[in-house]
Amino acid sequence: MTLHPDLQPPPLERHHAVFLLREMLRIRRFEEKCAELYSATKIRGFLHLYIGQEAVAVGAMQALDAQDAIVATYREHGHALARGISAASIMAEMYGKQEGCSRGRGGSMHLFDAATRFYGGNAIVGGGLPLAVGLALADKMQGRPHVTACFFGEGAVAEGEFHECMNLAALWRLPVLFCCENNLYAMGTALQRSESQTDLCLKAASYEIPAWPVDGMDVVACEEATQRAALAVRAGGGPYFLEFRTYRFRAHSMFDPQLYRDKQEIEEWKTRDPITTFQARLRSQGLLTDDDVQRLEEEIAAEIAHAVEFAEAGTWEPVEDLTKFVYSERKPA
Amino acid sequence: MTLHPDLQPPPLERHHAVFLLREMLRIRRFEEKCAELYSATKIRGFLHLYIGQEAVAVGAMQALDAQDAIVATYREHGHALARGISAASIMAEMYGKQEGCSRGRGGSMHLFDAATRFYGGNAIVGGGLPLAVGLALADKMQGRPHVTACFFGEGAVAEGEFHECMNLAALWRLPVLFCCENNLYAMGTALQRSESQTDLCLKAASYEIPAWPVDGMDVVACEEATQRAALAVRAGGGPYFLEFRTYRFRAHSMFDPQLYRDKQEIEEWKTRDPITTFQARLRSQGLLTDDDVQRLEEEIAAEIAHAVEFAEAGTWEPVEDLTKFVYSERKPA
Amino acid sequence: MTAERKTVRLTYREAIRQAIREALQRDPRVFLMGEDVGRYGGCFAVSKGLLEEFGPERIRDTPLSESAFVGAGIGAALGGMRPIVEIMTVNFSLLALDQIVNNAATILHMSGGQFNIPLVIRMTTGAGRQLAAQHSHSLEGWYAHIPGIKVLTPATLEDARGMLWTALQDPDPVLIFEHGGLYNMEGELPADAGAVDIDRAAVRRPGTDVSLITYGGSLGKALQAAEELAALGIQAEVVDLRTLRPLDTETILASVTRTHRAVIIDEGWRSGSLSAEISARIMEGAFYELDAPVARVCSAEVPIPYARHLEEAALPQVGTIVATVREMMGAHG
Amino acid sequence: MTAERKTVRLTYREAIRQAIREALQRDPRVFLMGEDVGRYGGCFAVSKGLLEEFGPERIRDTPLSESAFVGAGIGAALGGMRPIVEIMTVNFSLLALDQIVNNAATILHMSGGQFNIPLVIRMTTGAGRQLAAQHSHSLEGWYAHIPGIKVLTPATLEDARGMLWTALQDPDPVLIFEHGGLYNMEGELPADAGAVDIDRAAVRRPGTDVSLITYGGSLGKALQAAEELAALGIQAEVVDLRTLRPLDTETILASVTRTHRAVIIDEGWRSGSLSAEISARIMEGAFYELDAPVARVCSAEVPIPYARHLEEAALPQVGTIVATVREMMGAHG
Ligand SMILES: Cc1ncc(C[n+]2csc(CCOP(=O)(O)OP(=O)(O)O)c2C)c(N)n1
Ligand SMILES: Cc1ncc(C[n+]2csc(CCOP(=O)(O)OP(=O)(O)O)c2C)c(N)n1
Ligand SMILES: [Mg+2]
Ligand SMILES: [Mg+2]
Repeated sequence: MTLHPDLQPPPLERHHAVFLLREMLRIRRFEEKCAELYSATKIRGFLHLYIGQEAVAVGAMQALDAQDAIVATYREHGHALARGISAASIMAEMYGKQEGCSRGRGGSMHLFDAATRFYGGNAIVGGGLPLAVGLALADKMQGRPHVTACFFGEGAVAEGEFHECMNLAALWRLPVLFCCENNLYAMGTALQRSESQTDLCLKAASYEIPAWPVDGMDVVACEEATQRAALAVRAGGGPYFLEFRTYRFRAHSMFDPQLYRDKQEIEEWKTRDPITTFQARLRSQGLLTDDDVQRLEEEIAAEIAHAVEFAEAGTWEPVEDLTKFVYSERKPA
Repeated sequence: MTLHPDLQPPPLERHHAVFLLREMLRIRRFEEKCAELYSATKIRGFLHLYIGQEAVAVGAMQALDAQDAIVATYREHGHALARGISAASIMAEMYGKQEGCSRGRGGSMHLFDAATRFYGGNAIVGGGLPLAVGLALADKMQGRPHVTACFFGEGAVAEGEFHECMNLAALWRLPVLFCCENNLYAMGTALQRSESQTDLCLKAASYEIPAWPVDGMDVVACEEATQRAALAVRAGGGPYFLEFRTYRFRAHSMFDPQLYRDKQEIEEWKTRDPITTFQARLRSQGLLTDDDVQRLEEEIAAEIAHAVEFAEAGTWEPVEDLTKFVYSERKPA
Repeated sequence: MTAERKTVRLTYREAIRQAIREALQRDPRVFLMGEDVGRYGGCFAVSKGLLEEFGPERIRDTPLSESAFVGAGIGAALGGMRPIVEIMTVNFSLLALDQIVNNAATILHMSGGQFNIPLVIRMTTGAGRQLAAQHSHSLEGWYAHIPGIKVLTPATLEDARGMLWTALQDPDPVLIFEHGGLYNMEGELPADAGAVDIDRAAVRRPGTDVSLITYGGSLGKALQAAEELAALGIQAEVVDLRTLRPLDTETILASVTRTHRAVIIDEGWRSGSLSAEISARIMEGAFYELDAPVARVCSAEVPIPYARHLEEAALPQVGTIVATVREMMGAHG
Repeated sequence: MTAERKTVRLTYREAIRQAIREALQRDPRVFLMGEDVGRYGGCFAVSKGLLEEFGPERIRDTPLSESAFVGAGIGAALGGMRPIVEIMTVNFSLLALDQIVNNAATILHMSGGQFNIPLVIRMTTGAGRQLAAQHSHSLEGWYAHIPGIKVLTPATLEDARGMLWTALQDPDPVLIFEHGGLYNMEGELPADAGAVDIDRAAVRRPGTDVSLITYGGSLGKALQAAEELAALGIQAEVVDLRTLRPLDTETILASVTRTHRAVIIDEGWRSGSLSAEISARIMEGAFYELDAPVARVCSAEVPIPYARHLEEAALPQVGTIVATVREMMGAHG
C-alpha cells in the first residue's frame, strides 16, 4: 500500500530509521505514563490515547517543515510530541500547571504551541478542519510556500463540516493536507455503521482531490506517502487527502468499556503494532541491535521521568488570573 | 438525457400530454401574476419565481402518490401548485390572509399543506433535507410504502447538511428521492464557483446512491426519470438522487439586478423554455391545436383570477391570535 | 413515612434509563437515536443495555452528523413517530441548532397550526469535570429564549424519571438538559414513579429570609448553601425552576414575596444567562416586595479552563452562594 | 455648525461600503469573504462594486457553507490575515455557531494566550420586512452571552462607518450586527469620518424623566417615542448601547441614576433577550435609585409571522414604547 507501488522505496538509512522508531517509542511510553497518572488522578478530564496509531503522526510529521502549520484533534499527544513540543510542557499541561504548553487552560485535548505552529487540540469532531482551510488560505494569500496538515479521525467524515472544507480547499486550491486517521471506530461506532460508502478516498474524489490510502501501521509508508502528498501540495496542486488505515489499541477514552468490539479483533491488530513490527524489520535488516533498543528505552524513560518531575514541580496559575486570555491585553500596532 | 436511452419511451398520450402542459402553464401564469402583485405591493417579503423550471415540479410530481411526502424550498410555488394545493389558498397565503394555506403566517417561502403531505417551504438552504430523511424514516419504521421527495437547489450541495443527509439516507436505506434542481446559480454564484467538482451525480455516487442527470427543460424526461427513480425507492432500494438540469429565467428574487450573468445566456436558455418547446412538440405530433391552447389559457386565467379574488376577499387573522400556534393547544391522546 | 409505597434505590442515570425503557415498552412509536446510544451503551452509559433489549431499529446509532439526525428526528416526529433524540452533549448541539431553532421551533407556527412536532431531545449539559472550554457549556438558558420549544432541567431523581414521560406526551418539541454532574447521584424513588408535571417550579426547601432560585446541576449547591446558612440562622428557601421555558413566574414571585430577597444561581456565564431573565421578572413582578436588590451567582465570564482550581473558581460554588446571601442580609437586612 | 468639516450625504449601506473599501485600501491583510459578496454585489448591495475594484482574491464569493467559511476566517486570522467575513444574515449564522462559540471565542484562552484571532464577522439582523419565521431573527443578544467575542450594533451612520475600522484594529473576534431595516437610512457624515470608540454606550438624546435604553434597529423607534413623549411633557433620555459585549454598565447606570426610571427596548424575544441582562444590571447597580420597576418592550414570544399586521404586532413599536413609559410615569410617578 505504498503510494506508487512501481517505485522502489529507497533503502532505509539507519540513522533515520532509529529516529523514527525513537519517536514512536516516545509517544508510546509517554502515553503509558499518562494512563498511569490518570489512575493516580494527576491527570483529569478526558484523556484519549494514541497508542497503536503512532506510525501516522511520526511518519507524517517528517514531511512537514518548521513553518508548516498543524491542526489536530483531542487525540493529539502523538502529534504534539512528534512535532517537537516538549514532553515536559505537554505533561505539565495535563497536570493543569501554568508551565504547560497551554498554561494549564487546555488540558489533554487542547495542546497549543505557537513556536511550532501547532494550532490545537480541537475537541469538536470536524471542528479543526475549517481552521486548517483558513490557515492555508492565509499562507496562499501571503505567498508563503507552507502546507497546513490537518489530522482527524474517520468519524469526522460523516460531519457536514468535512465536506464543506474539502470543497472549499479544492475550489480555491489551498495547500491543505487532509490526514484522515481511519482507526475504524468513532467511539463505539464502526465505520460501516457510520458511512454508506466506507472507501473514504472516494469522498475526496468527489471533490477532485487526489487521495491515497496508506498503511497506517507502517511508519515508512506513512512518511513516504506524506512526503509525496506534501510535495504535490507545495507545488500548488491544491489539497491532498491521505487515508491512514490504522487502529487504536486502547479504549476511546478512559471511560470506555469497549463493548462494541471483540478482544480478538484487537489482538489481531496488535500483531501489526507499528512499533514492534518496525523493530523487527530493522533488526532483520541489521539496522538495530538489542543495545540500541535498550539505549532508546533508557533515554526515553529519562525524558518522561523528567517530564513528570517538571509537571509535578510546576505551579498553579494564580486564581486571580482566571479571566486572563478571554481578550487580548494588548492592542496591536 | 433520458434515464435508459436504450429503452424507447412510450408514445405520448394526448390527454396526459395536455395535462402536463396545463400544469406548467398554470405555474407560469400564476407566477407572472405574483410578480405583478408584488409590484403592486399586494405581496411582500421575499418572492422567488420558478419561471423556467416548471417542467421539473410538474414532471416529478406525476411519480408521486397521494400518500407520498414532499419537502421543498422557498422557491416552491410550482411544487405546491403541481401537488394540488389550490391556487386560491396559495395566493391568499402570499397576501397574508388567514385563508392562506399557512394562515398567512408563512408567506411565499413557507407554503404548507397537511392534506397533500406538503411539508413546506423551507427558507434555509439545505434545511429541508433532514426533515425529508426523517419523514422517510417514519414511513419505513411504520412499514408504509411511501416515498419522500425532497426538492432543493444545486446551491445546497455545498452545505454540509446535504452530505450528512445523503449519508444517513443511504446508510439506513431510506425511501428518499433527492431532487436537485440545478439551475446553475445560487443567487449570484455560478455552480463552478461553488463546487470543485460540478458533476453533482458524482457526489451521490460517493454515498453509493444511484444518481441520474435529467433534462430539466423536458417535462416528459422529468416525469420518466422520476417514475423510475420512485419505483426503485419504493422497491426498497434506498434513496435515489436526480439532478434536474434547468434554468431560472427570472431574477433570484425581486431584488436582484442579475449582474452575475449575461443577458445572452438567459436568451439561449429561453430557446429551451419547457412550455414553448413542449407546446411545439405536441403540435408537431398533432396532439395539440390552437384551440386547445386558447382553452387552456382561458381556464387558467379564470383560475388565477379566482385565486386573486379569493385572496383579496380573504380576512386578516385577529391580532389577538398573534401567539397562537407557538405551542399546540391540545394535549394529544 | 407510610410503608405502603415501595421504593427502589437507583441513580439519576438509571432513572433516565428506566424512563426511556418504559417509554419504549409503552409506545411502539417511540425510538431512541443518537451517537453511540447503542453499541457503546451511551457516552454516559445512560442507554446501556437498551440495544440488547429493543434492537437496532429502535435504538439507533447515528453517524457523527448532528444536524442530520436532529433534523431527522423532527421529520420522524412529523411522520408520526415519537423520537427521543440524544445529542451527546450540549456542546455539540450547536451543530444542530439551525434545525432546532429554524425547524423544530417554527413549523407549527409557519404552517398555521397544521404540523406539530412531538419530539424529545435529550442532552448532557454543564461543567465541573475538567473537560475544558469546548466541553463545558451551559447553554440551556440560550435555548430557553426560543419560542416554540420547551426546556426542562431535571435536578432530582423523580424529575429524571418523570419528565421524559411528560415530555413524550407533549405535542411539541421538548428539550431535556441533564447535568453531567448528576448522573451518579443516588437515592430512593417509588418503584411506580411516573410522569411529573412540567408546568410548575418546585420549592425544594421552605425558608423565610431569602429565596435561592436555581435549577439543574446547581440545585444541590443551593441546598447545601441553605444548610450552611441555616447554621448561621438564615432560613433560605430553595426554588428549583425545573422548566426553563415556559418559566413558572408565579412560583418565583410567590417565593420572593415571602422572603423579600433573592439570589439566583445559574451555571451559565453571568451576562445574558437565564439568571438575568429571572432577575428581570422579579423586577417586573415583585419590585415593591424586595428588601434588597436581587443578586446572581453565575459562572465567570471565561471559557471554562481545564485546571481544577481555575475551573472551580469559574463556577458557582456553595461558598460563593453563602457569601452572597450573607452580604445581602448584612448590608440591607 | 462650523463650516470647517466637510460632510457628505450617504446611506448606512454606503457608510459600511466605504468603511470596507478603506480597510481594503489601508491594509493588504484585509479581505472580504462571504456568500455573494462579489459578483452579486452583496445580498443587501453593501459590497457592490468592490469586486471590480479589488478583484476576486480580496472579495471572495464563497459556496453556501457557513461553517467552513466562517471557520476559514478564523484560520486565516490565525495565519496573519485580517478577514472580514460576511454572514448574509444572522439566521444563517446558526450554521456557523460552533465555529464562533467553540473556536473563535475559545482559542486565545485555550492556548494560554498564544493565539489571538483578529477576525471581524458582519451580518444582517432583525425583522420588519415580512420575511417570516426563518428570516427574522434578532440573535445578537445570544452572541453577547459568549465570553471571548465582542458584539457591536451600529445604529447610526457614524457607527456604521467607524465601528468596522475599530473592529479591524481589535486583536480579538468582533461581530458586527447590521439591522436590515437601516441600510436605506440616509444622512450627513463628515467626509473624513473614521474610527469610533467601541467601549462606551452613547446618550443619543438627553432627558430627565426616564431612560430609554436600546440599540441597533430599535434606536430610531426609541428616538421617535422620545419625541412623542416630549410632546406630552415627558423628557426621555435615549441610550444607545452600541456595544452589547462588553456592556458599558457605567453609562447605563449613570443615566438611570439621573432619570430614576428605565424602559429597555429590544427586538429580541422578551424572555432571555439582552433586555433581561440590562434590567438585571440596573437591579444590581441602581436599585436604590429606581422610582419604578424597570420595564421592557421586546418582541412577542412567537416565530415572526409573515402577515404585515401580525409582524407589526410582534415587534416593538413606537406606540408600545410611549404607552409603557406613560403607564410607568402614571402609576408611580
Ligand atoms: C461534534 C461532536 N460530536 C460528538 C463528539 C463526541 N465524540 C468525541 S470523539 C468521538 C469519536 C470520533 O471518532 P473519530 O473521528 O474516528 O476519531 P478517533 O476518536 O477515532 O480518533 C465522538 C463521537 C464530539 N467531540 N464532537
Ligand atoms: C443557509 C443559508 N444560507 C444562505 C441563504 C441565502 N440564500 C437564499 S437562496 C440562496 C441561493 C440558493 O441557491 P440554490 O440552492 O441553487 O437554489 P435556487 O435559488 O437556485 O433555487 C441563498 C444563498 C439561505 N437562505 N440559507
Ligand atoms: Mg476513529
Ligand atoms: Mg440554483
